[in-house]
Amino acid sequence: MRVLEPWLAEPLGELVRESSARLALVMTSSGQVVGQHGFTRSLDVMAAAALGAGILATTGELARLVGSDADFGAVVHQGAQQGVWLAGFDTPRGRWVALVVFGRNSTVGLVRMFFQRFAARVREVAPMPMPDREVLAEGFERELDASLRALFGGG
Amino acid sequence: MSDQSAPQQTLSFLDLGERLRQRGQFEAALSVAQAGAARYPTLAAAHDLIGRILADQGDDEGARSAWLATLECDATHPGALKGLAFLAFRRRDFGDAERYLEAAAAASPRDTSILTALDRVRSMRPANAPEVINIDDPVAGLLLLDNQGLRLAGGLGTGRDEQMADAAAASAAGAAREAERTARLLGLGAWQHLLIEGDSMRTTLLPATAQAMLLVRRPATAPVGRLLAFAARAVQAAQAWLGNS
Amino acid sequence: MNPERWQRLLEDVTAIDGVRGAIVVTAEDGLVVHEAAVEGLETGDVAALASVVVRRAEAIATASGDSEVRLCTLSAEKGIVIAAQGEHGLWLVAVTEPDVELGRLRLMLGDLAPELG
Amino acid sequence: MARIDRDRRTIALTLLVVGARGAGKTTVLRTLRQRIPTDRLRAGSSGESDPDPMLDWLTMDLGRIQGWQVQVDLYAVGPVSNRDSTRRLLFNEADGLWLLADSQANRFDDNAATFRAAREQLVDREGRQRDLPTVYTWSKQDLPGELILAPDVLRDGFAPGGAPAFEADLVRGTGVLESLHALVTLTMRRLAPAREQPS
Repeated sequence: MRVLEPWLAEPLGELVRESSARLALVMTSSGQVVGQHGFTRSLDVMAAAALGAGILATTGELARLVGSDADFGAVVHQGAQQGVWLAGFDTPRGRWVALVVFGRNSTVGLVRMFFQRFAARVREVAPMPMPDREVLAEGFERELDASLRALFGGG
Repeated sequence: MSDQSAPQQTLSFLDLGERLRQRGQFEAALSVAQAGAARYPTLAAAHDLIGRILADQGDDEGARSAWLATLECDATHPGALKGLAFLAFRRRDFGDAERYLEAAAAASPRDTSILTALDRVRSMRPANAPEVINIDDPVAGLLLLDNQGLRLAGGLGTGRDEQMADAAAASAAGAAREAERTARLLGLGAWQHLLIEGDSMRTTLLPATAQAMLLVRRPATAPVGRLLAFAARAVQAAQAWLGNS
Repeated sequence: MNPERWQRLLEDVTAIDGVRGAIVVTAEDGLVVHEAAVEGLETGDVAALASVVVRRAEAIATASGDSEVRLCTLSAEKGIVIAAQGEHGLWLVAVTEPDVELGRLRLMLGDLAPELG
Repeated sequence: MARIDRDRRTIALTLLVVGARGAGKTTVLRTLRQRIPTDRLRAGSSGESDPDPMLDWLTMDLGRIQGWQVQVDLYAVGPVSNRDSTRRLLFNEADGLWLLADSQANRFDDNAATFRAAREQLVDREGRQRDLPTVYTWSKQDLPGELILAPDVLRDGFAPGGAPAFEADLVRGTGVLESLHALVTLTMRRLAPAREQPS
């Protein structure tokens, strides 16, 4: 399991353990990966994150088109050997997306249950994000100005 | 069943042996049956015939060996189960007799003679005489296992071998984990037992100690309340067994 | 599939003293199909967990060489979860207080569950 | 919200170029493609052969600012309604708005409708109006005076609040780089302490 921030390890570990997940991926709604379990290639992680975020955005649109007030909550694909659970959830860092791949030893119901617990736990333990106002320090505009001039060929 | 593996025309020795037994010509019957069993060592009916002849001769030990050999060929052979029950009855071990008859009833649920015998055996046992609990007996239908799903003692009962007992132990450990988690997450406190009921068998799984659990398997003819009461006593026996081993 | 009939069936079960709720679940995916009288019970959790217990119980029966599981009862300090097999992979699940009339409930579930399909 | 990866120290901004059909969005992006070195640029289009494609985009690498690798994703979005789902996603992600008005007097209403539609889409999940850094560019200011509205009039009509506005001759490229420069600066100011911003 790999996590971008240490506080995510405990809830993600519990989700994976309790739902018997084969693979798990947690990402922001724009597709940035914040934690994963079971993937061995970073390329697969990135592809899954991009596809997952895209699928959820698309189904959200579909929900809107068919007149659902809220989005569908979760997208489930149940195959013969494994299933995929994909759902968004709100966190102090904005809306995140979880993708869980599970085998025959688990069920949609079990994944759904532990996903809900995971989402609640994340809301509980996620530290508030550093305010964006603190990303850049004073005086950044001189560097930005020079950068833009160089980019636009203005020296 | 291995009986089916022998060609029909070769089984005439069974009829001959049985006729000789019924006429009281036990020595002749035995030599015919033993010759047949030597030729077809996996033929359950041959061993069963030997068991009946030896029982008629009063050789209970020999009959018991023959019927156990029968069960090795066919784990649910009703004749052998009934024979073993008869031997147990004769030595006034009503608990054992009941157990074999329960297994026979599970194998042949339409055989009313078995159910009648079962009632008789149950009526013979004094009300206050509890069934003997032997954790080490592989045919007692008591399986003691640890939290990792490894068999510690016992087995699944008559007609189930060690491999099946090991497989059941492995499954039982997983079931115990789910039972514990389910009770905990639904706010039901500690789990006490899991009762699994099918058409022919009833099985209960219950924690024995923090590290071990017990699986008790009985034919569906065993009343549920009695199975659970027996299982509760078996847990105490298992705790003692774990303390001594 | 007849939700009205299921509702009547579940109401028969919840009419027994000590039954906190009854649901119809799919053992395959552990989801609630129908539910009745579920005070203080997260039915989604009950379905998810009960279906896994049933599957584990079936694994024991299979390993033991026994026929399929008809009834599965998990007894705990503060309550009982009991599941009876219906048709088409559906299970009738009841959650009860510990002092429920279990004998009556077992018989009722055994009778009603086959009507699920 | 800008996509900020604090571990990799990268910032990615999403800026939208919004304008009525024919206002010059594609020309703006074409100008930028011509002026920006190819190794700092990636670009694409939903319809390369379409003179006014529904979705045009380019990604610019701004280099390092205070140790942060900054990237700008610039999307040209038109008023076409059958791309609503894509538009909605883009508006959710947007950090800054570049409103391009066709200066021709007879296009005033089209401009107004396009800008109004854009603002309607700028709402957060709770339905509140989002306040995004915005710049205006008055395109086609090179056309004969009797056909176009003067910058003052356009400012009064569209940007009475005093947002930065630039006159542009898209054919020659004047006003384009200035507009983008201003929008990137405004957007990045939101990532710095408030006192950084001049009044």
